[in-house]
Amino acid sequence: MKLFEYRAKQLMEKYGIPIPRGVLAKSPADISGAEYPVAVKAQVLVGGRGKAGGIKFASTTDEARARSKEILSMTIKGEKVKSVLLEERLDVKRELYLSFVMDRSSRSILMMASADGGVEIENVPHERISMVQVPPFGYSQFMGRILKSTFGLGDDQGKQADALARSLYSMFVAEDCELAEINPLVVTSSGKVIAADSKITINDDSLFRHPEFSEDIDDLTPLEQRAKEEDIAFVQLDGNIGVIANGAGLTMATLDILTLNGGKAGVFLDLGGTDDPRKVTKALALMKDARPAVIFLNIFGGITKCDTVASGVKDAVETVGIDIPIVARIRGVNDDIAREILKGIGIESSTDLIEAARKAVRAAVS
Amino acid sequence: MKLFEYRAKQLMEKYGIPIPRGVLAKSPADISGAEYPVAVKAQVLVGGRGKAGGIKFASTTDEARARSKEILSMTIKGEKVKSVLLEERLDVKRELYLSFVMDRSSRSILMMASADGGVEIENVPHERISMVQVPPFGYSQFMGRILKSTFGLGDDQGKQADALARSLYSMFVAEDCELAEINPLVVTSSGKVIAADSKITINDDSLFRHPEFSEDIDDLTPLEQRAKEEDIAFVQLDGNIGVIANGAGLTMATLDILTLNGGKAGVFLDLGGTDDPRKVTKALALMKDARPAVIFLNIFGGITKCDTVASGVKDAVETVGIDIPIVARIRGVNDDIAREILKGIGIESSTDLIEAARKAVRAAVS
Amino acid sequence: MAIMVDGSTKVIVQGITGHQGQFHAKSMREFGTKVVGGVTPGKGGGDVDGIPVFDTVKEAAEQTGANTTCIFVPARFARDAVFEAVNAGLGLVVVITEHIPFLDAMQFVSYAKLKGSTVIGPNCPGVTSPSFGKVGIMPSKMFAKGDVGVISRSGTLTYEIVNALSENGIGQTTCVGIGGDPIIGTNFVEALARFEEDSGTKRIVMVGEIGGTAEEEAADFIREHVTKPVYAYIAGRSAPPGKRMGHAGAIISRGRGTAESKIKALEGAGVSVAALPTDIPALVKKG
Amino acid sequence: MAIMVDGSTKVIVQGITGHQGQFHAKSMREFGTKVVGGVTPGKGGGDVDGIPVFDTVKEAAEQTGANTTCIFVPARFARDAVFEAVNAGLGLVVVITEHIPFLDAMQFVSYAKLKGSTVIGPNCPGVTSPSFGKVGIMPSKMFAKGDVGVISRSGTLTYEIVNALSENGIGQTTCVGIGGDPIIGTNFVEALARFEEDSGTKRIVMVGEIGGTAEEEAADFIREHVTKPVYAYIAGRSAPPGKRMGHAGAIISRGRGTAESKIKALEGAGVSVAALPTDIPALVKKG
Repeated sequence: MKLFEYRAKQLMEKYGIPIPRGVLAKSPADISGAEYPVAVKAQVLVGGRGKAGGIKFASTTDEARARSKEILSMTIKGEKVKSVLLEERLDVKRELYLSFVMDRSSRSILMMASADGGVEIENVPHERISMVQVPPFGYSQFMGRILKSTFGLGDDQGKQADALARSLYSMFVAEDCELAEINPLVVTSSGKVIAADSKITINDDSLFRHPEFSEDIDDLTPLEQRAKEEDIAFVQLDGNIGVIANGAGLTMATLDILTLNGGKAGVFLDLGGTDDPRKVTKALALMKDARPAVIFLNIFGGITKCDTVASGVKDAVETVGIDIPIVARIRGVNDDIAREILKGIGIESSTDLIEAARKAVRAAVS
Repeated sequence: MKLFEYRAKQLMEKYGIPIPRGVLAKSPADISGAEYPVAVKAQVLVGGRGKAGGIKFASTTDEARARSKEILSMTIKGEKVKSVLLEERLDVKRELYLSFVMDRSSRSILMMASADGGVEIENVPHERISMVQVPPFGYSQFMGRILKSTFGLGDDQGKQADALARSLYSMFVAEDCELAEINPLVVTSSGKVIAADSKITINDDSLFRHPEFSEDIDDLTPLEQRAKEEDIAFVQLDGNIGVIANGAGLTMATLDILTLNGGKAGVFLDLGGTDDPRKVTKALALMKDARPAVIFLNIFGGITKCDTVASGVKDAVETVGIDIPIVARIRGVNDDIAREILKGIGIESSTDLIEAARKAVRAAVS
Repeated sequence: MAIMVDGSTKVIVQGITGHQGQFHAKSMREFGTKVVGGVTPGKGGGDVDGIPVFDTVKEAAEQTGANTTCIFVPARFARDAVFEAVNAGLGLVVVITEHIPFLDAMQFVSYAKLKGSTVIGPNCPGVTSPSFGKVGIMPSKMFAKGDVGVISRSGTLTYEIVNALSENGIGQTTCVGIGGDPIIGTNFVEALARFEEDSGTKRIVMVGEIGGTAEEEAADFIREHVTKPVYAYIAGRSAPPGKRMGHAGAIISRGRGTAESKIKALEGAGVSVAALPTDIPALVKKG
Repeated sequence: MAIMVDGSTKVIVQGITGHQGQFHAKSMREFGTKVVGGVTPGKGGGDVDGIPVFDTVKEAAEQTGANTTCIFVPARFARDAVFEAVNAGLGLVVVITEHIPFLDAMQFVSYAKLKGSTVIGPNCPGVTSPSFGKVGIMPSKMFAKGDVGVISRSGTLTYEIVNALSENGIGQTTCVGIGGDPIIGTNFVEALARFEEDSGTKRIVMVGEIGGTAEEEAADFIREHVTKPVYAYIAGRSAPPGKRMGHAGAIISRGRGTAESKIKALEGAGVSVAALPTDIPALVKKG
């Protein structure tokens, strides 16, 4: 889960990382305590808020109140701004980049550092980024030396950067981060090294170790949030076909097949492996609320038996009341029983994936 | 360095390991605060104190004072008893064995556990000992399950053993131990798991991280202690030939050659790799105080140049005054210069190792 | 022959007394796998369907000669379970459990590598060699003996494809479900290397998906080291960036991990990439 | 040929601006070794006798193409120095430094193994291949080119023996000083395996000493895997138990690690064991 900037900074502060002094405000009335001149920053989880006008500056309380009001009324890339962070404006001498990130290829934590901060790291030339795989025994002194050299810092600021990186790494591990990014990492005119902007993503699978994040809100739609609570993999998309399949790969492949046949999925819903018809019923209830034009049910029965799914669908139709047409493709373990159950509630099912996909696409455009 | 039992127990207590209540006494007058019945235990670094009469029991203060007096006047295997530990007598139900030890073969820390405690682990049949290489990431829960199963404990005592082992491991790593042994690990009649006897050896090379041990005394002779302070590898042995060589392997080999030729070394002194004649001078001063019948100097010059050694010897003869005959074998870098220097102070040197060794043996018996 | 699971494979099931463990232990045995024991702390001395249960993997391994484990324990205990298996010297560790924190996975993958054990997964369906047995949860019925090696990040999609292969008379040496998590013990490259070495495997099918660069790395490896024909399908062409598509690892982030990039890399390495999963049998037949 | 150090070896020296580092960098270069750089934090941009100095191993490796390092940094910084070298991808890491805490050594040996780097030492004189170069502190003059591989726990004793071999016309492919500490990166078994594989090496001399069971493990390995004749000398027959004989690893503890046990094991594996170090050349000549 992504954290808002102010939450990320609270966490960093807890680990001793220097951050700008700031005040969080949910309304223009809340801004007391801010230090002037101040930066008013929209608290959103989408990227690119700066370009979208989500960061403004103010020298007085009146100005700050006005800017806060403006930003609090914005919606950035579909995300409503619910709070602003008012932070002291730093006297910036240099902007650097520092992050720790889970690295799939090397199966280790990667430290990334660049003297080119303040721009998106994707836009920094590869040879200008130092990448260091953190040894499994943790942060080691040599990493600080690499930082000092990458950033081109003197002894004092090199030490600050080293201490900051060590703390950031400690936080990354202790809080089960997937990403902990400081961009820009600022060197001020007075020689302080400060985390001016902060991005943190917490590993969802670790949340059992971090109940304190349960109150944080991820960048999920309300339906996605509901699905998460019910342990269903559910993603809202742009199209109008609601796809239910079992297994992430099969669900993705179903999306692709629909696309190849001229359709477009509006919901990705992976049932996973389940032997509980109630989970299927819940999935259909979610799907109903997502309002696709048609539901495409694609089941290859194995661990999840076809008749279990059919029973869940039947229950949903009978108790939840599914008012959206369902196209079904059923194969695998107990597919004959499943087809009978579905037939009983008026759903014809196919065994052929392409044929069924085409039928769903036709139903969606009609 | 080996720690006295009471020191080992202080350390264990610091890490939350249950130990018997006890009082350290350096004289029979110091025993107030002891809990009765009490065990009076000689604090020595040599093994086998129990068989030597170094552990006695008492039920009253008078008895304890008498037993303490007896033990404090003992010398066990050459080691004078300087203090006794008066410990509550545990109501022992079972005696177990638990240790962590540096394992050279597997290059890891080894956990050793056995249900057969109270005897030396060398005497326990191999198949009765559970050995677990601790993963590099540290103590993990499964090790507690192995302990429970090895010890044959129920849930409550299994949990105590697990917590105790976890603490012992933490101590092992944090204090740079080479050995941390609890034998016996006692289960009392009331169901408590307690470290009844404790042995700890601290890794000498780690002492720069643990200045607090600088006041502890190792099981070294006074001369060995002095050598340690001067960073010279020096071991006192039973014979009468004082061997000085450069390099541990060569010094050991020199001992072996003397033995094969009928002699016996009284001192092992390894100069190591040095380019400082003063270190050689200090080594000879030490050797003088060790009083061997003859000094056998065996140098194969490389990093340590032969002339450097010869200069140090010359300086020792002239300033310290070495009143013990020196037999020298000199080969390698600058051996010609070295032989000249030694000749100048009346020491004839050979290039042949065996010939020189025989000469030293003859000098020692004469 | 086969890779990872063969005639010498002797399996224990960690978490055998749980619902899933019990069900799949039986299913593995029915498939012909030598399931020699199970482990559930506190349940040692009992049995599950005649399979002896032990308190620790150490005891199970010592007393049964097991060399392989299949792990069903809950995510929060998984790291310890893998540590225990690797510590006991088991050479193949199949981790079915999903939702394991990636830092835990990193640690047990490192430990396994250090000790020379192979980890499959986590969040995977396991390994099946139709001629020898299965370790994991793949449905038993869809396999046929043959000369195709299958490697897949996806479970059900693999079943779909393997089923189609078998129906088309194309059997398998071994099917390896490497798992859908970002941090996995055995990746495409490592599985490809095993199939390349295996004399019984003549052709390789790989099923990839969006997220990460494992398929791109596989393409590089294929170009350099794989002489056998490789066929691929990549799921997720129509997935949007920034969204996790069911698998923890299936996410296009920071412009990396798109299906296009993977397909391009594989095709560049001479791999035949199917547009639809159902096209795989025809591609393989065409050769 | 040779093992570990050959024509492709390019060395950096960590701690090059120190007294020892500077001296031995020069000595290595004079021996014909390609010494391409040195590392001392804070001294980057300078040079030592014309050898460029870098602030980090990463920079040194990237800019010089180094694949080997020789470490002279003080004991308390050694773990980090090895981590840095392994992290930078150097394949051979020779650790001269002595008195390194064994827990530090355990960690860097594990890390190197995980990343596929070979560590020699700590507390060792290094590796010399007379035909190619030397990495470490062995005196240059005593070597001769030939077909004997030498493995030794001891420094000076090795010089004594190698010198005697050379004087008797018996040259060496490579001499490996594996170090006198209890925890070392490369042990007898690992070095024996390399010499067994090396076509240039026809005979192997091993110099052991009291402490640990590395020689006993070597004996088992020789019996099973080594086809070339092996000659050995074991120092410390006359050492008493419980005393560290100069090397941290040279101690008979708890009845284990005696010279007798080692000699018996080696003789049992068909190794000719010399009574005196000076007997080695005659033994090797006899064949």
